[in-house]
Amino acid sequence: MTRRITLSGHTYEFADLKALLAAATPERSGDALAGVAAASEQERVAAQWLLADLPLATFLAEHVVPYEDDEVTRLIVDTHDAAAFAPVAAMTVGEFREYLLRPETDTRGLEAGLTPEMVAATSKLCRVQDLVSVARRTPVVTAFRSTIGLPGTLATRLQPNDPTDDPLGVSAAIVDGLLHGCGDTVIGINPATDSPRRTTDLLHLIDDVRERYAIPTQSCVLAHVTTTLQILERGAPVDLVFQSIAGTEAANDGFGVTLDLLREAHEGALALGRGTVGTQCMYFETGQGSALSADAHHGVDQQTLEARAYAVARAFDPLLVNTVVGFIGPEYLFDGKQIIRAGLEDHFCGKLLGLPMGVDVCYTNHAEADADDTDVLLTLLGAAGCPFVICVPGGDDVMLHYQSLSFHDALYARQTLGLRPAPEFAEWLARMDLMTDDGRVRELTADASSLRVLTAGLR
Amino acid sequence: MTRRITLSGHTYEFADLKALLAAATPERSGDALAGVAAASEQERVAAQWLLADLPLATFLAEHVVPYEDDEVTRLIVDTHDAAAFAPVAAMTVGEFREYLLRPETDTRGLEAGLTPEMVAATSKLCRVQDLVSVARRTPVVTAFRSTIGLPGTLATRLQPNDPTDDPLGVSAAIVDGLLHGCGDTVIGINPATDSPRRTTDLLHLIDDVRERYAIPTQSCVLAHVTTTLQILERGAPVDLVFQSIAGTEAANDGFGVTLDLLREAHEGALALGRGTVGTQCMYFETGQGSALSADAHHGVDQQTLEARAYAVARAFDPLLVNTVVGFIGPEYLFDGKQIIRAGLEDHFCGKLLGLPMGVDVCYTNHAEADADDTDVLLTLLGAAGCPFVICVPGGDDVMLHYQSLSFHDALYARQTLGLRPAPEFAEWLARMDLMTDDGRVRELTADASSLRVLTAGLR
Amino acid sequence: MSADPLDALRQATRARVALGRAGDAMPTGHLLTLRQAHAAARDAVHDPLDDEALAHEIEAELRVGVCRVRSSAPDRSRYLQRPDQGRRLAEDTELPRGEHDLVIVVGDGLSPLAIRRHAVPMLREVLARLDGWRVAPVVVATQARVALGDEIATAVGARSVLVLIGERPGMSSTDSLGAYFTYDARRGRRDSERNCLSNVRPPHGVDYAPAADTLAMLMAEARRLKLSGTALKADPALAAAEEGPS
Amino acid sequence: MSADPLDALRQATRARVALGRAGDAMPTGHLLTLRQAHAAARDAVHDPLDDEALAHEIEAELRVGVCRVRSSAPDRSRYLQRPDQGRRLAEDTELPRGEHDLVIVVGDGLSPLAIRRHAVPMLREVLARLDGWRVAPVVVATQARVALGDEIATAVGARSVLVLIGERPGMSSTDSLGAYFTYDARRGRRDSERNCLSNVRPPHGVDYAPAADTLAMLMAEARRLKLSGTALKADPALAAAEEGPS
Ligand code: B12
Ligand code: B12
Repeated sequence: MTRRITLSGHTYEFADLKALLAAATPERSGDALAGVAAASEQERVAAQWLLADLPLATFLAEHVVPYEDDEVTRLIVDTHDAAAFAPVAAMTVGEFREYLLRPETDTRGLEAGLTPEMVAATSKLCRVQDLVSVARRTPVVTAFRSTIGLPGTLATRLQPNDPTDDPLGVSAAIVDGLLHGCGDTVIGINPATDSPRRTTDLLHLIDDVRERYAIPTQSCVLAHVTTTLQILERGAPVDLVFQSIAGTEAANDGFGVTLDLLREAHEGALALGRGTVGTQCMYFETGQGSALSADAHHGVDQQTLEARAYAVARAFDPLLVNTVVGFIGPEYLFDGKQIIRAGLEDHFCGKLLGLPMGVDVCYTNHAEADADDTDVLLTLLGAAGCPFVICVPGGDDVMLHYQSLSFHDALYARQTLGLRPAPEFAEWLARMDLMTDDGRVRELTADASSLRVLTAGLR
Repeated sequence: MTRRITLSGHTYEFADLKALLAAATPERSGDALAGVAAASEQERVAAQWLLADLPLATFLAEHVVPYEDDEVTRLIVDTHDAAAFAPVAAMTVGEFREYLLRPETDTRGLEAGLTPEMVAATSKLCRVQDLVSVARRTPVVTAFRSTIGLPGTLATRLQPNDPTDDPLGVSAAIVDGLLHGCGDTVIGINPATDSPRRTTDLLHLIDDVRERYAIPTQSCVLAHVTTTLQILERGAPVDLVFQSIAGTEAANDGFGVTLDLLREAHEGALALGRGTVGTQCMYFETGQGSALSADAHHGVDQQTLEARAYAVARAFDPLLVNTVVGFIGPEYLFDGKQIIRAGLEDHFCGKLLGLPMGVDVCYTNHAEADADDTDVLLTLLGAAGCPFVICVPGGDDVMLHYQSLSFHDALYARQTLGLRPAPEFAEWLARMDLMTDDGRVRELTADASSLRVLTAGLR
Repeated sequence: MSADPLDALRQATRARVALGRAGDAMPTGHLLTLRQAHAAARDAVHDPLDDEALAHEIEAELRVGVCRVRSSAPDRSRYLQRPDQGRRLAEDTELPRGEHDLVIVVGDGLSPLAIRRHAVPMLREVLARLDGWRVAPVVVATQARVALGDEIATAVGARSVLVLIGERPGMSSTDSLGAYFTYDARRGRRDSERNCLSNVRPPHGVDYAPAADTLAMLMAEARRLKLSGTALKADPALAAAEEGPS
Repeated sequence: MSADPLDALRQATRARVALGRAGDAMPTGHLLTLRQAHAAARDAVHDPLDDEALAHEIEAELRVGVCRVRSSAPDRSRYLQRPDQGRRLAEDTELPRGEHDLVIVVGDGLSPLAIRRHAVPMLREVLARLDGWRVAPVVVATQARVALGDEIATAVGARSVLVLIGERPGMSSTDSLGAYFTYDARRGRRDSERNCLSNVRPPHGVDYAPAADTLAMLMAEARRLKLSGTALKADPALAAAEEGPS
């Protein structure tokens, strides 16, 4: 359906819903690459005006990717909960933004009534401050061996990657992270190879550390889901099943996954019952641009597609989801400004859809960004109540070749914004004498007992 | 003195201290315009390495603007307090950064030992997160009729500018601000003309409102200091003397001010004794680029010069100082990224020099910035413990033609970061039934008594 | 006064008061209105001045001679990033020299739109108040900054310069004109040696006639005191009185 | 193990562990080291590949035929912003066609430095393990993305393609080489239909010989199963065993 609006004497036309959504999106290199971005600032505002007046219910009737062609669309449509949607069913997108901003609004239970397209559309109207304040008021709590997402907490994935999966190198990075009070979200390694055997070895390595020191956290090796499924069936100590996912069936196909495959993996991991304080056992990564990269975007803007990936995630009741915003490169998010905004949008949309939405605050060396940008995004996410971020030693991932946060960064954010680690992990840190009573992670002297204890295991 | 360093086989040379400081500064269009910026990222890092190893004491011996030529340099050198400097006298700039970051460091009393060049140099090494966390731990508290800068507070200047100084227009903007819980820093008008008579009229206008409603705040008309002096002597109700200042004698000359003139004004205002909870009565505005704009920069980078303006400010024990970061235009701060970083640097340097350092979080329409950038800077400043920001109706200054914060923005920052207005003003808001017990400024219905009362005065 | 006190506020000013709230934030409509205004203000900066047409219009309407010059900033992007270039005349500039008390410069500045809308009517009012001044032909300048007037004054042989220039566009005021007067103008003059009158943009800003009145008053005082700048105030009475005792 | 447990940590890895702290922050020295590494990594992206010299070196050292091609991305800035162009051959590309089992493509990717350092020794190890494969001349490609290999395979008439490509530079690893194998390569292949081996960069990353071993194993399996991608795992034993029961 063509929509039209006249602003200052100029008429702007949008052929269909996806064209309107794309034009209403803040500037983004990936949308320009896909040829769907607004041609001018004025056209962008025109699209936003039309979008603001669009009833939320429109998204139930008009689909940006056809129902027949795409299992993600089918998932979204078929699982939509009309009863949960009822309280907002009569609102336009612009009204819905206002509703979310009102202090008396309680969004609990609303997630199931919202579709990715609705929240993506809303985020396009939002200023950065709206993305922060709404997300802050929408906590999502999940649990396995630690509890993630409680208000007032900021947890961290400890990412001890090594270019050759060397056990010693990985162990050193794990110890370094623990000494910095990090690792409460998950100790999660990206394996350098896709070998099932190596993946199993790495899982045992993390599991041993975790058991030895009784650390209330979970382990994960972020191999392809097919690899994890294989080794899970052979008895490897799989806490969480990881997979990268995207917002269209075709893009997921490019990642080598289907909803059925994910369902199988979810059931497999659930059956192991390894959680203590909770049973959520899926971990997903997403990121704007992956569908376009796989030429599987159907002419839809990357931010809307990203939100659709969250529909995939929430179907499997995940413990963790994070966007790796800024991970791929400048062709999708050109500079710090685009990365910062995208990170906040992703967090906002994920939360509204009921996900435990963390962010890998990061950039690559071919993008126009630097550590000041990650400081900015981290601080904003802390204010926005982001459940967790990802940390690597010194912020330098020596295997994936990009800059994420350092353990120091997490300490900064916790200290500046008065945030604490996940409660079980905070207790553990206190027990290990790594954290003071006022929540500060100690700077260790060479003879600190915790340091001796934790480094003792280094083979 | 020429300083040299070799990095990855390439030797970088800096002819003198000001060249080194300029090259060590993060990217900034104004330094490129002045021809003093680093030629490459590698050269910038090289300069930072040298700067990190420079003893702080160097800045007492080598001056970026000659002592003989410049009264600001003389002020800095002659008022330096060696006893206050003693605890850090042996440190290099890099060590001083680390010192500031340590939780056990107490900087009280240190200000008088620091020079602008020392803190500017330190800020150049800092990441955004350092600028935030150090400033946060360095509160500066001042008072006149309200107390500004207490930890946990965020105050606001209410800026009710009107293109014709129309009393009705100004009054409407004042009422609008008060209804939004803003105005605790000062109700401060930029007068459209430089007429002493008009300035006096405006002062009476604000004073009347303030007295009628017993608002614990101060009034100011930001005319040129010579105009304020004239009318002060004639008995106008001058609470604060305002003036724009810069970091060199020549630039101040371009502004039509000297230290003597400011001294005269300070004494004049002090003598009026109009304060209730304090006696501080000077208000200064600064901003990176003003010296270069007046061709009065002596080859020094704009951020160092900006810090030197703070030496001028602190000589007059001000109630308020704020940088109007982003106010002038893209020739000095090109885009949102440069504006954000500059705002944080200015706040950091001002605080370390002992100033009640607020920020006009703003941008012009010829710069590459938008409301997302001001949201970002505002949030970071809130986390950094910034004492106050400036607000205008809808964020749109209809006389100065630029975008500052809206009253809404201040509410966002206070709510999201758990900050309150100045205590005296908070009490007043409660008394007027404008603020709830949990610190939220009420949304008013048309028949709210406070609304009726405050709008009653609109002629 | 309106029954709704918020309406009273709105009627009292063109500033964006009484916008209402959604929680602490701005309602969606106002948010978008501001975005639209931002886009328009940005466009106003870049929209070029047709200086030839303007020169013809001034000649035809006001019956005065007009010259055209450019600053040394070659294009808009350079103009924005190199204010120093906007303060210097282009190298090949030729202007007729004479002996004048005043030259009036009309410069695009940051808002060519302001000049298109207000330069001619403002000039009309100003020229009507210049009895006794030897006025050089009007100079229309593009990619101009205020200080370009100093070089122009020297080039045409005028003692003083009045620059009418487009102020940076705001969200509610994309067409505001500023007037800067400098006595004894020459390269190197500081801003403290000028006087300024801003926000000329009827119907919402200052009207032409009162603006011209103030300028005429300032300029007369400047001639008497042989200076302009911070020592010259817009209320001559008060300023003069001040002079006595001090 | 060292007396200082922090030294033990540092010796265990090239990752940036045990940096120490200033409060919660990084000490100044490490901060600057990271900034310097960032500047170097950025340079590594832009530093061009001398493809002619490389082609000569491959011919001379390894005694194999070499062709050179460019993608349709005309320059580095376009390459970075238009990955689609990096996946298509330049319009005028001509390549000798034959009947081959495999073509090996050496592409600059995001780190020309990786190719300069590791392409020749890695090729040597790989070629030594290709008994029984009909291998086309090596193709050196500039402004290349992984998927460019698919078009090249079709153009030279090869069933499969092995792309050796410069991975994006990291702060500690500006010269890392990745290898991507695609069975039955042709335009439109998805990444799930390829296999990857990354971080080839002795002495700190994977060494040439073990990398070549893994690739040879994968490629042999791919030929047996007539596929590559997620269904093919780097442990053939396990993968094969898996096939039985399921
Ligand atoms: C960027 C990247 C991605 C991006 C790719 C999108 C893009 N447009 O670039 C995203 C985030 C989508 C991604 C996803 C995945 N990746 Co990846 N990725 C990388 C990374 C960091 C850099 C690649 C690079 O520099 N390429 C060079 C440039 C010049 O080539 P390009 O043509 O621009 O990029 C293409 C390839 O990189 C390819 N690609 C990216 N990842 C993978 C993974 C596999 C198995 C294959 C075959 C291809 C592939 O996709 C790009 C677009 O076509 C590498 C790490 C490294 N050090 O190289 C890991 C890496 C290649 N990825 C890896 C993995 C495991 C995955 C996933 C399978 C994770 C998962 N469990 O879902 C998914 C799915 C990949 C797929 N089948 O499509 C592993 C591969 C391990 C192995 N030996 O098989 C690596 C080595 C990292 C790691 N150790 O975890 N990845
Ligand atoms: C930008 C600006 C500044 C900048 C100028 C630096 C720069 N590089 O642009 C800064 C922040 C330094 C500044 C300072 C001051 N400004 Co001022 N400024 C403006 C503003 C917002 C825009 C000007 C503009 O668009 N110019 C057009 C462009 C194309 O010209 P330009 O050559 O690039 O800019 C030059 C002039 O703008 C000039 N300038 C700027 N302010 C002033 C003030 C006076 C009195 C004079 C003579 C010249 C002058 O400086 C610029 C560089 O040479 C105007 C408001 C408006 N609506 O116009 C107020 C405005 C002109 N300033 C004003 C004032 C009062 C001041 C101060 C005197 C404040 C103080 N108490 O110290 C100081 C000192 C000025 C001086 N004597 O040097 C008043 C003038 C009132 C009047 N009728 O006299 C205005 C109208 C705003 C206001 N109502 O408060 N200002």
